[in-house]
Amino acid sequence: MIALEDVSYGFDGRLLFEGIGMTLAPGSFHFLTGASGAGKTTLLRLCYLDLLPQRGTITAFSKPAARLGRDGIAQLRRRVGVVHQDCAFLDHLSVRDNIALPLIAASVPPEQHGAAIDDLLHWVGLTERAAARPPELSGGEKQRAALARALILSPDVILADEPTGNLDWEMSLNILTLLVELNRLGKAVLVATHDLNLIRAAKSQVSARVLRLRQGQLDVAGAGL
Amino acid sequence: MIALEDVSYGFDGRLLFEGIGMTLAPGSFHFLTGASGAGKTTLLRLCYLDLLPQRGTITAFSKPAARLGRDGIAQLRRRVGVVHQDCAFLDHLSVRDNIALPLIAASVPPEQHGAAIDDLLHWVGLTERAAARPPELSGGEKQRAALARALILSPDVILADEPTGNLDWEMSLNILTLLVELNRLGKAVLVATHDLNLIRAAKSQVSARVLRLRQGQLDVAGAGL
Amino acid sequence: MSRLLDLMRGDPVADRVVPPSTRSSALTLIISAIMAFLAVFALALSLATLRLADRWSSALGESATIRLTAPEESEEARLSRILAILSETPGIASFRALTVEEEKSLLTPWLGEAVPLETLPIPRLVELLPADQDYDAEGLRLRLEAEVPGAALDDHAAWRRPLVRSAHRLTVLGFGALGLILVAMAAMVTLASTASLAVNRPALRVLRLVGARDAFIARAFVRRFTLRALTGAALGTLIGLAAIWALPDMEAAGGFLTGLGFGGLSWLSALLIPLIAAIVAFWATRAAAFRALKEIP
Amino acid sequence: MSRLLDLMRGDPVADRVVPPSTRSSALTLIISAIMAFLAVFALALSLATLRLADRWSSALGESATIRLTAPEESEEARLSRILAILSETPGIASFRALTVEEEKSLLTPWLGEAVPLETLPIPRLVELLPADQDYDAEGLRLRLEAEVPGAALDDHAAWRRPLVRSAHRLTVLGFGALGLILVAMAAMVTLASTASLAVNRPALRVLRLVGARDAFIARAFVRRFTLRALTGAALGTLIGLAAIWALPDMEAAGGFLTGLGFGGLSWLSALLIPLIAAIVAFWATRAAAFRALKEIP
Ligand SMILES: Nc1ncnc2c1ncn2[C@@H]1O[C@H](COP(=O)(O)OP(=O)(O)OP(=O)(O)O)[C@@H](O)[C@H]1O
Ligand SMILES: Nc1ncnc2c1ncn2[C@@H]1O[C@H](COP(=O)(O)OP(=O)(O)OP(=O)(O)O)[C@@H](O)[C@H]1O
Ligand SMILES: [Mg+2]
Ligand SMILES: [Mg+2]
Repeated sequence: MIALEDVSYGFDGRLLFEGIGMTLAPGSFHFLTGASGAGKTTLLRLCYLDLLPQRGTITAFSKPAARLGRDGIAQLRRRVGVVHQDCAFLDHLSVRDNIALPLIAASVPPEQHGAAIDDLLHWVGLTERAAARPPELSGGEKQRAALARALILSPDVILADEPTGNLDWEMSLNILTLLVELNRLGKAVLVATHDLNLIRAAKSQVSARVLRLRQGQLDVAGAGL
Repeated sequence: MIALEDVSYGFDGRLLFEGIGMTLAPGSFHFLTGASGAGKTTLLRLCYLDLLPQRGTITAFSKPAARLGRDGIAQLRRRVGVVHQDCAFLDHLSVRDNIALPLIAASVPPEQHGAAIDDLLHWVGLTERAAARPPELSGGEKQRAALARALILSPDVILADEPTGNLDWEMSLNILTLLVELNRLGKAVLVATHDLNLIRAAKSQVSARVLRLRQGQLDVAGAGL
Repeated sequence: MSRLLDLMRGDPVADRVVPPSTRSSALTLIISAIMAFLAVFALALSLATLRLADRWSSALGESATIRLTAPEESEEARLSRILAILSETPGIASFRALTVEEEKSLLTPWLGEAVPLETLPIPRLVELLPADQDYDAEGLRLRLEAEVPGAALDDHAAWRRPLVRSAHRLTVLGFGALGLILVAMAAMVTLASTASLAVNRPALRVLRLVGARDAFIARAFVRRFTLRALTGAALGTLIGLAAIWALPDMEAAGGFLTGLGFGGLSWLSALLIPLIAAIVAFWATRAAAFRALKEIP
Repeated sequence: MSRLLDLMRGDPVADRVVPPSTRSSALTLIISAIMAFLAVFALALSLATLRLADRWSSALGESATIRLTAPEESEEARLSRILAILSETPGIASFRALTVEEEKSLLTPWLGEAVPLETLPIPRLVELLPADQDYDAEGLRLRLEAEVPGAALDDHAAWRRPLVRSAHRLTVLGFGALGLILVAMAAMVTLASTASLAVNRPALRVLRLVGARDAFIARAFVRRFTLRALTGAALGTLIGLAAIWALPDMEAAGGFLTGLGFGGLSWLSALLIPLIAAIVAFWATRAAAFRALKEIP
């Protein structure tokens, strides 16, 4: 549903990657690895059009990204759920309202919010903290809230940037199970992570492809992992 | 050098832990584990007096914390290096200046900054990114910069909150080696982490005690880990 | 305007996405209030000087007198010649020869009742009132001297005219100050709302990231700031009106200088101030919001 | 003041910890500039009306006249009685009997040169100038009527006095506006710097976490804001002075109304405006900084 073709990107003239291609098809499950600073977050930002490629083309839901206006990008983001590495929230709203934010932005009437939020809060174990403000959350709770927000509009594509960086192993496996389940429903999932154990655990549940960013290239990591 | 005695703390009346004790002696190495939301960050904040205990006493460098004024707390923090989980920086300063911030705050003349900063930048692998602003750093680069800032005043106590949450395994081991080396110099080190592999790796290098926060209590995790 | 009214209705759900009352958005309210307060005073001052000028110009009049002395020729003939000249002179509203009784009443303050004016060769006087457009006093004086022996123009209103002119100039200054204050208010409200938007940049980014469209985000902010400017300016205007109303009544005490109060219904014009503030805030915040959003992908 | 000067010197390293020119600290500069600009105008207006009042009161004078008519008793005796009464009346600065020549010149506008005043029984006139404290005109009138037959007080300056009083009242209003503007400036500078501190709260927190003492942090912020308010107000004052200097010279045109310009060295008083702004900003930011820091552990 999102395809990168021959894409190059770099900050301040320093090219991070050159001529890479990637396709997130429905039902596909990808892991993205690479050293710290390799460009994982940057690649994800290209996928949800937070950055536009300096060369190459990105196609999102069969439309060329360059031809989407600002409103087109907003529409696109409602179909792509993103767990950001830095988990930015609106600090004046409760956790519950922050999770509902995509619904509010998409002008879904408040009457239709209820059930989906409660389910998600339960899934990520934040039912008790639903009334807290984001600055009062622990690091791991923030990540889980960010995941819930990414899933609230049941998007077709799920991009997660280090979703388990601050979570213990048990919680990480829970999250992974949730993502695998969504993937089985036909959603495309891309998880950027440096946690090789998580990737190994996933391989037993789903046929995931592992992409590795190295020296500006995107390689498929062999079975050796 | 920092000792907690019979300390209780909780937010909004919800007690997180009750009557716990802990001593960070010179040359000691502690790991702090616990589920997400157990109170690891909160315990660390108590250690550098960002929070004051609701019951019990904290002694820092042989002085009762309750009797330190605001300036006393500032002085204390120059002897305690903290890697915060959320890595807050001054966004208008370069990475290099952010790492030098404790020196500036302690009114160390700029002429004496040079060598220590360069060494640390090299150690954490940020020499190339020294001129960048913090918002331009990747997640892992931020964590490494935060570590460098915590170490710049060569503090007697080092508190690190998930210092490897966004780092790949190789980089994590590098950081661990650095912390172990500092510990050998007699500094007290406390690392909050959920990464059991890291703890296992450390055990081969140093005799570390593993503390676990569970159900409001601080237990010493057995050798079973 | 209809857009403004539409805005006031608002959408309670969308509204919540804007962080409540940050310090710099409270600033918008305070600035609007203070500037509106000052504007009310400037307006009152301008209106007062305007009334003052009117009153002075009507109270003091602008009449001039022509004096006819030294009986060389028949007095009546010369008098009719003067009247003929006056009727030809442009810029004179009316003129007439004073009767002996009128002249006597004019002289009484100087001479007292006892002097037998009838027996004196007192000069005849012709009073003239210039029209709005001043007549050429110097030209008239020369012509009279040339054509009517013994006739002298006494332009004794001349010293009063600058007074009225001064009052008019004060009015212009007052309205100028009012304009300055309104412009300053516009500038500061614009800056305060821009500052508040800059502060809320992270919030704007979060909203963009969850798929909110620009119009949605802008509307919430614009509504907040327009309401704040309107509230502030309305508050300032009300306090200003109350303060003026509470001032000791100068009219009674002064007599000549009209009080600072608004005459009649002119206080209604003060109600324009909050409206102007709201319109300024609306457009300023709208422009600032779209500008801020354009920098966020 | 010495603390203020100390501050100006500053510490280039410590200064860098304050985020540069955020929008709301730029606001401090703009607000100071605009309010200083308005203050200069209010000051100029106040000084102008003050001079106006002086000029009116001296130009129009405040003299009154006592007229002595109807020779019942010897004129000289009655005249000396009037002078005696006047010397007893409080609130009169000076008085003298007019000579016949002076009376003649007063009457000329009315009667022309031809009337042989010497032959007429014209009344004697005594001119009196009241002191600053007005005398009791009504009391004097009654006393004269009772004690000196044929003497009448003509308080012909009475209608002018309210004019002068009006000018004085305008001056009071002008200085009142000036005060209001300065208070408003203080309020807005305080709010803007408080807002800026609130915005920079995360930066304050980072500084506290790395072991900076409160005084260190506060100094950097206070210096930034004091300089900003001083610069803004100085800029506004200069622009204001320039604008007034550039105004068409009304003095030449108007005559009666003095121009808006500062007379002589009075423009130096405008230099107080930036100083006041700086002092206000210093204390406001200092208080706000320590208040903000107290909330950060
Ligand atoms: N806005 C920016 N301006 C300049 N350089 C940037 C910017 N954002 C990221 N970079 C740089 O680009 C490189 C890649 O950053 P990116 O965040 O994509 O890394 P990453 O693979 O996600 O690393 P990590 O695992 O540490 O999160 C880093 O060196 C980073 O410093
Ligand atoms: N300022 C606060 N106000 C209210 N509750 C808070 C506040 N800070 C933390 N909490 C709550 O206290 C609990 C412990 O938080 P803490 O950050 O110490 O957890 P943690 O052990 O560090 O977790 P993690 O591993 O996810 O970082 C959490 O449930 C959190 O929501
Ligand atoms: Mg990243
Ligand atoms: Mg934590």
